[in-house]
Amino acid sequence: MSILVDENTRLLVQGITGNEGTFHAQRCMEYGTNVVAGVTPGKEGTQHLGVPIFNTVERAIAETEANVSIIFVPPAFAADGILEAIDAGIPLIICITEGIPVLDMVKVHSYLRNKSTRLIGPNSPGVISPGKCKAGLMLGDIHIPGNVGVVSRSGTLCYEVVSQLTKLNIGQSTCVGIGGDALPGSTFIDILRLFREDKDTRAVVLIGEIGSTFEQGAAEFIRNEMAKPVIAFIAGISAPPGKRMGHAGAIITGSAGKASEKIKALSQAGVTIVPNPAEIGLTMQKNISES
Amino acid sequence: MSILVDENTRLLVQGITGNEGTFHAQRCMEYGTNVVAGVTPGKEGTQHLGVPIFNTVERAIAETEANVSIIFVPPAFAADGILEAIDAGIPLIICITEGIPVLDMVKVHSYLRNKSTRLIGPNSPGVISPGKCKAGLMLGDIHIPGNVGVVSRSGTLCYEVVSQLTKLNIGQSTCVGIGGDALPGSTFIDILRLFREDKDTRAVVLIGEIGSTFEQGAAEFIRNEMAKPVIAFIAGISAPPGKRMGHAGAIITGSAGKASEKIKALSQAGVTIVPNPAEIGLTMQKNISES
Amino acid sequence: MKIHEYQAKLLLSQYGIPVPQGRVASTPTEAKEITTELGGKAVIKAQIYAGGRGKAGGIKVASTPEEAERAASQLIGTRLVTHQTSPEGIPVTKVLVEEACEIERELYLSILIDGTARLPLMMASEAGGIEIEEVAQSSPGKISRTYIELAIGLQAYQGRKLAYGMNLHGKQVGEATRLMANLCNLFIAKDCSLAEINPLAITANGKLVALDAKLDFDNSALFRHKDIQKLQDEEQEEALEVQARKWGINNYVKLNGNIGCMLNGAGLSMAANDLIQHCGGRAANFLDIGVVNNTNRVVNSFKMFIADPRVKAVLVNIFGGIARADIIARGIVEAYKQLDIRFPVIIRLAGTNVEEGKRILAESGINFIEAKDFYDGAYKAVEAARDNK
Amino acid sequence: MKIHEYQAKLLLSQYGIPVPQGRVASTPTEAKEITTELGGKAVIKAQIYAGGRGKAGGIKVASTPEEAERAASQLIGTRLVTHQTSPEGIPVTKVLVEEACEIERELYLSILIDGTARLPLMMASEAGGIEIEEVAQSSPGKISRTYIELAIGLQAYQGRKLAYGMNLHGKQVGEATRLMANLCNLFIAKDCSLAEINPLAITANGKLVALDAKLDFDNSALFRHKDIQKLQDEEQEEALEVQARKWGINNYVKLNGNIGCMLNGAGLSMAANDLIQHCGGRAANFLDIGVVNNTNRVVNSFKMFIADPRVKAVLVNIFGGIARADIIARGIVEAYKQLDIRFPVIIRLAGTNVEEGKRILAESGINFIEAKDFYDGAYKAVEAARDNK
Repeated sequence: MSILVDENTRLLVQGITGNEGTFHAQRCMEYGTNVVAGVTPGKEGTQHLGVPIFNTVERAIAETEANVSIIFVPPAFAADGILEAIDAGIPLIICITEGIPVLDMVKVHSYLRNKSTRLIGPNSPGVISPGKCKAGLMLGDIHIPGNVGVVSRSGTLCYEVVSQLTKLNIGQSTCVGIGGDALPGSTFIDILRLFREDKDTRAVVLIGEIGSTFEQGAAEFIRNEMAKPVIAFIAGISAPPGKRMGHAGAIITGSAGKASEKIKALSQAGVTIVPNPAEIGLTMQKNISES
Repeated sequence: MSILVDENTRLLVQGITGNEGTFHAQRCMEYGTNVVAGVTPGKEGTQHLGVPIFNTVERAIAETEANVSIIFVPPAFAADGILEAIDAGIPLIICITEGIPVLDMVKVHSYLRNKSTRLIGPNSPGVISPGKCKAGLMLGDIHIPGNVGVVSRSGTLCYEVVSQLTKLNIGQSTCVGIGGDALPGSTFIDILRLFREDKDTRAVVLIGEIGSTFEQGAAEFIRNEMAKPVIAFIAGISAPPGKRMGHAGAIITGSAGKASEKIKALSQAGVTIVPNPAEIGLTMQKNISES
Repeated sequence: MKIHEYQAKLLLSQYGIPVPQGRVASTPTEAKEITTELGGKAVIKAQIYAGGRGKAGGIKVASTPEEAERAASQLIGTRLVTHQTSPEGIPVTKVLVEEACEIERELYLSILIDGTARLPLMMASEAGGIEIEEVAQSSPGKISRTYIELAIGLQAYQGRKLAYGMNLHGKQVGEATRLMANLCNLFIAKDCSLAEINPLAITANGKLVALDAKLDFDNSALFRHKDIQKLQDEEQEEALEVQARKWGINNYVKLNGNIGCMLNGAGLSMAANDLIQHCGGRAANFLDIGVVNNTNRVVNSFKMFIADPRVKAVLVNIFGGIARADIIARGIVEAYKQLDIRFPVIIRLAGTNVEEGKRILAESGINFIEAKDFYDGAYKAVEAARDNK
Repeated sequence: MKIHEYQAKLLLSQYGIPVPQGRVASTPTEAKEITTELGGKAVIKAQIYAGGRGKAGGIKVASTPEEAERAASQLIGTRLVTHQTSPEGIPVTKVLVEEACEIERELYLSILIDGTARLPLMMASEAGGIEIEEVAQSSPGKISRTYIELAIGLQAYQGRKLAYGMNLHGKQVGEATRLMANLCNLFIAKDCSLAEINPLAITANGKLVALDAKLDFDNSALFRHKDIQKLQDEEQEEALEVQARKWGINNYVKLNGNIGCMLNGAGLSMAANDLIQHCGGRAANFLDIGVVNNTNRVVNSFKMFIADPRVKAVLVNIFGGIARADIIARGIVEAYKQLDIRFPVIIRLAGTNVEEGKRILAESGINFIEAKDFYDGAYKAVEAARDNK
């Protein structure tokens, strides 16, 4: 097993004909992902990268039975793309687009509330279940199949952690980038819940950062509902208060957003904290060999 | 038993200090209804009809444990009043106000979708469980306790039917006016479902009218999920097509809105149709004595 | 509330929706002038509150300003009878003089409130220019639908879906999507109950234009739209219904019979009319007196009956709830005092304060027929009307 | 994005929210003239992108136009240091000259996006005039909150709830409710990330007025607000950060150390800074290079390091995903060609197209220090910076 994506994933790419969409859809296909369709309004009837293009998500699903959509639509139009995918009833949306206006995401969340669709991102690097399916930007060959789940707000830091794990021959069940935005579709809790239910996941690496209170939510969940071991790194311990560090999720808001507060909450929930980001792999190795 | 309101009802009156609110709150109290609070912004701290007045529904519930709110707020402000009551978490709202703008009600329904509150009305004559609680405009003394449930889109026609029943000594479990508006909070199905579960209700009178497809919905429900006998009268068989007859719910829209179509659907679902509105009581008497 | 086509088009235009060039004219001379401004050719469209004008001769094409003048003079001042009007038709006092567009295709677009979903519903079809009910029956697959969720508004993807449904391509898709968003804004900003563009035309140069338009408004929301209220043209309505409104009786509908009815509640009023028909008579009107706080509206109802020469008898059937039987009774007594009532009046009172009401009537000494119940009232009214012929 | 108080007040005023009379002045003479217009008395407020002006002497009261002129001349042209600024302070180039209101009470009102509820949150308090964080800590009961649901907007009942929470009475409740609705409209129409009125004053004659106001905007939404974009005052920002933006580097933050950093992704960048600190050094900046499609932004990043005299060594740590290691490598080579690079450069590349990237660097002949992994890069950078002092 694994979570979210696997060998049964039939991937739809919204914005497939754009530069990024093309580049990454191709990399996903090379990895073995079953890309079944693309959506670009006005290009229905054409083919791109060997897959059929449709005007609407509704049509793409009807024709190809796509069950996951990955979104590369530019920020000004991305919320519309997410809403279209929700409305078409797709079970999983992975939104890569960075820089979607916050109020657009408020709309998306208001609409998503009664729906069964799961949204990962926006500003997500994607999801990979090594050896089965890659639906994201990550380099496939730094991953190997295994039993450690990885969930991260940051994309590049997630790659760093995975490469540490892989070098130590610790494989991954699934690696999920929930995205660095202020209003992510899925939070740590949502993904931890899936890892808890996944037989192939024996331990989890959680990579948090300053800003928001998502890590505190995760701590609460881990304390009460998660028996599997979790190790965590929180980026931003050296960040000065009140400085914007790259994206909205990293504004320090109140003391709860500080790295130290997050570390405290996770640590109290029984999570192993890794102080040095270069030693996340080693810590997991130690953790696994002890258990 | 009975449905919606009974001896445990603690009634809050929104708009209690207005003319209609005052008049009908007093009649409800005279009937024995436990009116516990009123809401009129700006009058907190005062008393009216012997009950405490609050600025907000939230405060009124916190202080008096009101569990039903009846709304007499003028149409321009009524949707705000309903939303306030929903937000305050009250389980049942009965909205008497007539003439609320349709788009205001679209807002109310959008907000109500995820909430557990039940809304009766707007433009409802109210609800009465004879001998237990009256929360509405109906004349208490035309009702007697018993085992027939009455559900009606029209208020005055409901009174007429009840007075026919009472003259024949057929008592009522609960009489519910769902209101004549285009977008009612509860439809026939919602109330029929409650009557189905109510031990004290043995038979139901359904009073429909032209416009909308609520009667067809009721027919579907009765055929599939309702074992108790239902008799029905549909007002408007003599109405010329395309004429507005009093309120929005009575515009004939397409053939489904015609009285003949509604009668056909109900009749096919096993409902006894009363062609003459003066013989609804007699029909129920015959129905009861036969069963 | 209805408004004229030319008023609807002005509103559409204010909301960024393209309409043909043109203006309204009240005289043939004006029509001629406008046609000259438009370059000498025009379409002259009778402005009435009813559809079916084309087949009824209400739309004329003029290829010179003089033809336009003649066409306008043939329309203005007449009454137009269409399949949607009464046999007497509706007076034409204004014509819309518009450029004659070259049309490639005719589409359909509308918004109304869907009672089941409790949301505004936008419908579009490639089969425009005809009545949408016909399309719905003959080829329902040609109508695309999308709900407008208030939390997100009409999204671009919904517009695209409908645009593709209308078989649009290329730049027209974006153009249609913006037009739909604008119509949606208008619908919500002005509390419409119906916004319909039929046909939405594609012109020979590929542009979208609202060739005809219908806007109806939610009467309950008019209080917050003074600008829309002002557009009401009472000449287009039944004179008796206009008069009723002036006298504070908002729920009055003229029917074809001879029994004047004063009732309360839409349901009871309809049922009473049904019962009258059941007893072999016909109601002259539907009149829901609504909530009465004083006797005025009762007196005015009797003025309505006197104003309607068809009325041979009057049935008063009031089941008091919000309406109180005592106020109704007082109103009837007042009406007898003020007015010359020559028709038989059958009265059935029940409900709130009925005892007081009956006492007032009994003590007043007025000449009326008491009915003991709902059926008795209808029966006696039918009898009285028959006898009074 | 931040804007000045005077700009925020103009926007508030456009949205129907009362603000004190007054205007902005760029010279003492202007300040004098405005004070005369205002009747001879005024408050002179330094316009800077930071709070805490009052305690820092940035707000002065003038009881004659001459006093106003003097106050303005004491502020304009200086740098103001408050507890929210760097020790160097921020330049004052403009002052807001406003009528001096007589104040009865100071309230608080704001809207921001709540990340947990994923909705705009409106907060109000009777304890205005001080920082809301203090109120939140000392007396949380004094802050009333309400969420703004997009489907229904801010409803009147929510406004009343907050107004009662601010201990308002009578007509002030309706006034406050309208003001809140207006602030909500502004927040949504302009894609604010924060709209704060603190204090919201009740004047001696019982009126509500926005005495101070702060509006921040969602950078991601600026593309649809050209009017807001124009308001940006770059003089108020860190010169290096303004320069970075001009060179296409949007995620640059000046820090206090001496190691220039070129990284990708916010998380990895923060972690790299953490690791540098862990190794005993300090980063000179946070720099997330983002998605690079060509070498320009890499070259510009090196220009930034050269422009910052504190930089003693540079760490490049790129883990390619969207960013490609080959383009980064090409950019570095290009930078060496174009610029005079005198500091040691430590490079660690991984991820997408890393082999190609390493080959390009190796074949270029440039003088750099290769790091074999994340830790090695940070360690060597700290070492190099120490050695280069």
